[in-house]
Amino acid sequence: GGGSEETSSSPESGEVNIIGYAGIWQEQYQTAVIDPFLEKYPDITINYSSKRSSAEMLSAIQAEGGNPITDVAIMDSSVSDSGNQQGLFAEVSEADVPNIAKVRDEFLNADGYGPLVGLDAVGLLYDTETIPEPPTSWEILWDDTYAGKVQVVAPPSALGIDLTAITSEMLGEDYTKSIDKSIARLAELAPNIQSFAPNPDEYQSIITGQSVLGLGQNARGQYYSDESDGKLGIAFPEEGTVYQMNAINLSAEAPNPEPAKTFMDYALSDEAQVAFAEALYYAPSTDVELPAEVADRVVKTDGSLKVLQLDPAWLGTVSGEWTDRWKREVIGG
Amino acid sequence: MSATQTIASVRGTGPHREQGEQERRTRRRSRLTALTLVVPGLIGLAVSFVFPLAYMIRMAFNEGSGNGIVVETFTFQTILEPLTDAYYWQVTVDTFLMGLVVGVLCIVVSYPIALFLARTQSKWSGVLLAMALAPLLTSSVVRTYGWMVLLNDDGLVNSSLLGVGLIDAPIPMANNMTGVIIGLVEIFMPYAILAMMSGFGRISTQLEEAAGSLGANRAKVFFRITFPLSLPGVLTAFLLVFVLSISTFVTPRLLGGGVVQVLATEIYDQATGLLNWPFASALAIILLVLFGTVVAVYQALAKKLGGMS
Amino acid sequence: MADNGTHKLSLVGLTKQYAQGIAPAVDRLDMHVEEGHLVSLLGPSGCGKTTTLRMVAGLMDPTAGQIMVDGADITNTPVHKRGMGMVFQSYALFPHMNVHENVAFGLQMRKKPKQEQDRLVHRALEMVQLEHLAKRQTRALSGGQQQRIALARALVVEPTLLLLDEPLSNLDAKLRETMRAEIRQIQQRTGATTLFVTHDQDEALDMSDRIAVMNGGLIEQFGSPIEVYERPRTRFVANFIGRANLLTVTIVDEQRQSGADSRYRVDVPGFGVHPAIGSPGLTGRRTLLIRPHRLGAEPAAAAAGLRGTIESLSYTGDSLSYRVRVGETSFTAERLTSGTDRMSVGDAAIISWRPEDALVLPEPVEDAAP
Amino acid sequence: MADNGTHKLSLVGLTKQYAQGIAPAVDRLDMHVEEGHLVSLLGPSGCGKTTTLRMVAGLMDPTAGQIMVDGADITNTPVHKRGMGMVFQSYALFPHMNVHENVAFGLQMRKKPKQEQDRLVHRALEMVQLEHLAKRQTRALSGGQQQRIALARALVVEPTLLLLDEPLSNLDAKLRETMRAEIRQIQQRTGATTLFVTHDQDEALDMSDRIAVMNGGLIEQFGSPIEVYERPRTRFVANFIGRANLLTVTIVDEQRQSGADSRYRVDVPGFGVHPAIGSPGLTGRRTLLIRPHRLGAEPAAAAAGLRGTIESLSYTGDSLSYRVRVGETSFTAERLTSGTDRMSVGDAAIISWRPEDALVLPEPVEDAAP
Amino acid sequence: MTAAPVPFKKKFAYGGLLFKIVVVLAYVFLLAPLAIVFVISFSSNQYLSFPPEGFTLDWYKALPEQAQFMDGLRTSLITASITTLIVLAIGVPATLAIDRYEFPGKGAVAGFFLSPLLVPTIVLALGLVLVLGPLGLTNTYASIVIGHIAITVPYVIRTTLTAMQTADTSCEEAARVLGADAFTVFRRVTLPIIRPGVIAGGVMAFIVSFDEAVISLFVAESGAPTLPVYVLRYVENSADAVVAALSVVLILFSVVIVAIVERVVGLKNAL
Ligand SMILES: Nc1ncnc2c1ncn2[C@@H]1O[C@H](COP(=O)(O)OP(=O)(O)OP(=O)(O)O)[C@@H](O)[C@H]1O
Ligand SMILES: Nc1ncnc2c1ncn2[C@@H]1O[C@H](COP(=O)(O)OP(=O)(O)OP(=O)(O)O)[C@@H](O)[C@H]1O
Ligand SMILES: [Mg+2]
Ligand SMILES: [Mg+2]
Repeated sequence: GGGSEETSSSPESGEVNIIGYAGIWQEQYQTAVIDPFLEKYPDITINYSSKRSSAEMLSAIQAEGGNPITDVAIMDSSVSDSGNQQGLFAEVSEADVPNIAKVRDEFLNADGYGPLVGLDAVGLLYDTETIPEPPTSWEILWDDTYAGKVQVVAPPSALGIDLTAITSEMLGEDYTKSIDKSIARLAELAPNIQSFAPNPDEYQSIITGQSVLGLGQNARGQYYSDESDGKLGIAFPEEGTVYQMNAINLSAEAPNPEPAKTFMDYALSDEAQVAFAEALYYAPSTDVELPAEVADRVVKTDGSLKVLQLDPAWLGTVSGEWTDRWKREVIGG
Repeated sequence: MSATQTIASVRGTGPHREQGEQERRTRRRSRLTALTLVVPGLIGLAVSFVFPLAYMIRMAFNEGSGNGIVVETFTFQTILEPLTDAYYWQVTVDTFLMGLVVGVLCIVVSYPIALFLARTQSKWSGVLLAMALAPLLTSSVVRTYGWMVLLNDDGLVNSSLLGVGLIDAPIPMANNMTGVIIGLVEIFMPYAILAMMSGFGRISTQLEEAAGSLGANRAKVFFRITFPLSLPGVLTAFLLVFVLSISTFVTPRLLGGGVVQVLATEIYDQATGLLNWPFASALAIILLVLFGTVVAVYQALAKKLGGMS
Repeated sequence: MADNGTHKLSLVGLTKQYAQGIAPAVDRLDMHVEEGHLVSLLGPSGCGKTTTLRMVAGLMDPTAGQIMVDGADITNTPVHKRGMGMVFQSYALFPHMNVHENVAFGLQMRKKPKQEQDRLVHRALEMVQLEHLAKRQTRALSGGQQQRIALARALVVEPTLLLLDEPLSNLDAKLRETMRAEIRQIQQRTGATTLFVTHDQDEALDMSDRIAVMNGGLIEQFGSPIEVYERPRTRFVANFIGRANLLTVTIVDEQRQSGADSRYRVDVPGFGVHPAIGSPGLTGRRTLLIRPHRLGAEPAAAAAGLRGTIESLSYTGDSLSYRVRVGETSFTAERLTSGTDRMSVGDAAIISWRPEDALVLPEPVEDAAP
Repeated sequence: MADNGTHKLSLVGLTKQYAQGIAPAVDRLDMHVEEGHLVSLLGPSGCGKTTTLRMVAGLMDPTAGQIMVDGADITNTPVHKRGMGMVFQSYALFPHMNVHENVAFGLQMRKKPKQEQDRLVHRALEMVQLEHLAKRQTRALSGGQQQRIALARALVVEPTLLLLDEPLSNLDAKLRETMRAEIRQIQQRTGATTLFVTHDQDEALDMSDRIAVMNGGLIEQFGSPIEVYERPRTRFVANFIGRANLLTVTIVDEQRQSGADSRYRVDVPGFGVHPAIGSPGLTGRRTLLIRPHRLGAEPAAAAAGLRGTIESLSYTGDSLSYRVRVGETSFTAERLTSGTDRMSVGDAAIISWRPEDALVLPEPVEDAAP
Repeated sequence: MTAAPVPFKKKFAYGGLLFKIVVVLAYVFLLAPLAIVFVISFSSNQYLSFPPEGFTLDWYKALPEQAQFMDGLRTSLITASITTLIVLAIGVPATLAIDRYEFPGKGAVAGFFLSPLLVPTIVLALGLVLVLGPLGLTNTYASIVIGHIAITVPYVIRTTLTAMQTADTSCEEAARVLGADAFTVFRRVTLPIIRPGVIAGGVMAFIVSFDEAVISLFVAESGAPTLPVYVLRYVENSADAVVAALSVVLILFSVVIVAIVERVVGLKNAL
């Protein structure tokens, strides 16, 4: 990569502090991406700091204040956009990270900040023992049969936001204007809900039999489906889904920008993109061929799936309000 | 009378003497020493306590719009927002009620243990005391985790009840206020036990014996003597538990299933979920005020009760 | 063994062993108390006084033995049904009740009607002259007043027995003396049969009808104050009650008198044979008691007697006591001061006593050493 | 004002006022102590004894006045440079040090070499006969032993002055008496000038070379034990030291004697004119003191004197004391018991006293009431 | 007289059967979560559920492999130790001033030192992030230590104060009279006498700091998470029993500390 001379650290040595998701995401990313990277660049060390949500990552970066630690952040693009606006992240170009060239145009950041690194979408988690056939409609969540066996993560989590939009869509409402109908419908869902903040998480809950239905991300769902020998199933109902898009960003005050760029470049390489897709079923953001059995299970990015487009910038402005309405009308209602 | 003689002084005449020179000097020196001794502590607390609180309070007068964007200004808007919002009133009331219920239940289950420990003459009393306090030394995260295992729908409690056939469907004890309250009650029991034990220690068993010799049976002795005299300790324990339970957020978060909305979880959500720091600060101030009120009420009550024992 | 029915309180073989393997705190104790008497349990610390009292009160179960009141066995009656009145060393006033409520407590337990309660409380407070303090909080009272409230509280229920555990030990010297007289007066006025625990011999001698001198869980002597002081039965009692010169002597012969006492001649080792008195029928090695104030000590020239040297003297205003060493033995002689001839340390002195002031104790001396 | 240099310790106008607006705890006190003397500060609780002692020790600064040792003003010398020895009521042994370490502490502060320390500690422990306990922890010692260690610790540094604050008040009666003699002995052996605080008159009378009787921050009388007992200057002293019958009388006339005393005739209200003695030159209203054991009380038939009734009596073994009411006044008369003729409550009795046993106190009576 | 001695029984010791049952039940409730954690840690169930299908030590074996727990443990031990030392160093002198010296505003100062106990930790945590962030102190050991000073100072002050108040000041006076200056008195007499209280305070401070989750979560989650933070995260994301095994180890650790405190000072004094 084309490094600048202004810092002492060279592109191929030093350390990189990455902030990213916790749990299984971290584990798989470690084995699929980070470990091979470290093998390739033995003089670079990587410190991975894990967070449960993107907001928490952003909060942590903000909290770093005058003592910047993070070099690279992998987080939901709606949250990272807010970070971009606040100047927390730096613009990156092909000059810095050559592999940006491979990223599909629609997955590049319009303002020149870090591109998407992987895509996923919200899906419906279900217990294949109780429900043998993959459900085709989100409506099943409202089914009394499963009262007390449904888990939905409430906003500010992205999943909760997504469900709000999906519900609006189902009811023929324009969620960019109003979510009244959606909220009303979701309030009807509330009695079915076992937990709005499941511990352990929604995937484990279905596997352990604590719950039967849930809202989850395709990638993890696929992964846990394997882990549980198919007890956990995941489906994309016909009414549509919402992408969960992870961007990779360089911290504006990154203490180690050079090795960080090297890492970003590697993260966008074919090798890493395929490896992570195989490991955790994240759809690549670059043009790369996946093995068929993997391609089958990652979220489709070819337009074959009905996907609701939520503009991250706009979402940032409503997420507070939506969270509020959930608290008041869905959870508290 | 030899050389050793005494002049018995005549009392009360002559002008009133000023404080002695030496006395003044000593006092000055002692003040200086005292100052040197407390200053490091004051600095420590200033850094770790006063500044953060002051800064937090200042933050509540800024405007925040989520995702960490803070508008430096001076406005009452942020503080007024939760105060004019029925939802936050509800959260505040719920927080208060939760503290109240946890406090009362915690006293109820801790009282027998405290009384027992204060009075037992068993040679195991040391062990029993250690058993009562050991949980205190275990992170509340760990104990909450224990409760998750116990209270879940397929946790020990529900599975045994189902097993014996006492119930047909699991009682929902986790992911709701019930679970949080059960967890908090247990987690704060050691505090309550400690606070009450020191109170019981001060009640002379002779009072109970005196009541017995005057014809009171065991129940009467308890209700007329032991219990009234233990009230100050009970009150202290209650305050402690109340205060701790409305400020904790680990347990409501892990056991509350997202349904339990109290000030502590709201603050956490606002601060780390929505990154609206001014608003989080505003909520923190509400929590502080709630606190202050309860402490003030406690002190008034304690004065009244203190005048009694 | 005991002729029940004739005594207000009888303790028969009363025993308390706190734990296996240690000596009993109270050891097969027998005692009979007559109606209306004030009986003191007097003894050194740890001799079992409190333990005995607590068993009588029912606050503690005896290991063995019986407690009878008016001939009825109450050993197994629970505390609150014994109807006794008890005054504790620390008074044990209920701090959360005022004076009136404290005194009324026992009446409430007996479910007396409110009016009756008020009347009785008023009367009891009058008796201890504190009716004007009825509304006071108890902590706002002086030690002596608290003491009297405790007494009123115990007496108001007209207890079968009044039990007092060192009620004066928390008071200062002046107040003690006043309260002594007051308690005795109230006790006599109400005629309450009373057990009084103390370790202060002056208190016991001054107040009691009978004194039970206890030692190591046993009663060493039971009798009137004059009996225990003037005719102690054991060395322990002689030494515990008042000051004493005690000598181990061997009885030479006995001369029956018409009265209760015999006249003896005793061999005091080193000092030859002296006359003495004692109860009849004593032989062998015994203890001879001479009270210091009945032992004369005069300047050497003055009189006949044993010759010794003044070893030390102690002046306490009212009296002057000499320690006089005669051979190997030290005697204490006490005199009231009257400003006249005073001897100094090192002076020669003659000690002497009247035969009737030398008492042979009934308790035999076992040890071979003098 | 004071002739410094001739005294070991001089207190001049020593005053302590704890706070503005309240009466001083010690009020312009003057006192001069001779080398080698044991001086007791005797007085009721709160009279300022401890305060005085602490000012001498340097633990408290006087509000006014001077403290001089061997004529040198040490009022501003800090505690640790005064070189005094002090024994506290609670002994204040260092709980984390053993006996040897406790005693050696003062020597360490003086930077004495280790060997010298050991020698001196050994000698000091020998003096209090506890050398065998040198390695013991202090809490494993009895009260009396702790007491002696505290004494050894204070004495080992050869203090200019030895200060003792109620050192015996924590001990039981028997031990007190033993320790009294022991302290006095050690003090005399070492010749340490000693200030001894106590509120126990027996202790002060028994041990002291001089007694300072204090009351309300002032010294009421300073003198030898016999002086303060036999010739009290004030009503307070008479009453505080020993028991007393005190009557307010008016002096009728004075008859100069060759000795120190005058012979007076005094008018005892209600009982006519009686003879008495007292220091010369007294007139007007004064207090007449008759000690109870110098007051005779006989059955009515027996003798001449004032006729009264026995109001109460109190038996304490060695002695018997009668309260005899004559008109409005109660007299206390005390007799040693000797088994003979005892009067009972209600009996008529005649009280009488010898003229030389009735002392007119120098302090004038101010109050108009009798 | 022939009756066998009965064991000591004091009336009004609240020894009734009903009372005992109530006490036992209360104890069961109190110890339930710890007991369950203990059992779970040996359960061979892959997921948290009841009853255990078998027993295994796998979770314990898995512990050392959890690098995050080891990291967290190290962070916790280091920060708790530093916090304890600092708090003792500032708390003991302050207590000395409060108890043994007169100075204006003494009551206020004493109250001030105890006041952090009365402020919800989440409020304090929020304030700390806001202050420490701009200073660049978040996510460092320093941030945790600073955060923990406030919440541990009261414990040290309280136990030390109790020790000083109950210590007989005449010992100090005796030392002064024997020639010791102020500093020597403190070093040779006061400090040894109050040592149990100081140790107790130190141990309390250590445990409080070691177990504290909220402040650590706010100020140092990404840089230097402490063990409780890791545990919290693990519990949120996973359903296996590694955390149970870890908890058992931590409980044993606490028990050892308790045993030490009990030996040195006695539990009642310490708390
Ligand atoms: N609860 C107990 N357990 C074991 N031994 C006890 C208990 N209470 C008292 N003792 C022992 O029993 C003996 C008698 O004690 P008791 O209290 O009756 O003595 P006392 O005569 O009242 O003494 P004091 O004058 O000190 O009050 C003592 O040796 C005491 O140590
Ligand atoms: N620190 C203090 N502050 C204010 N007043 C005090 C203080 N210490 C003592 N006093 C008062 O000063 C007076 C004399 O006290 P001091 O201790 O000298 O009496 P004392 O003669 O030693 O009495 P005691 O026999 O009770 O020990 C008392 O009235 C006491 O209340
Ligand atoms: Mg007793
Ligand atoms: Mg004093």
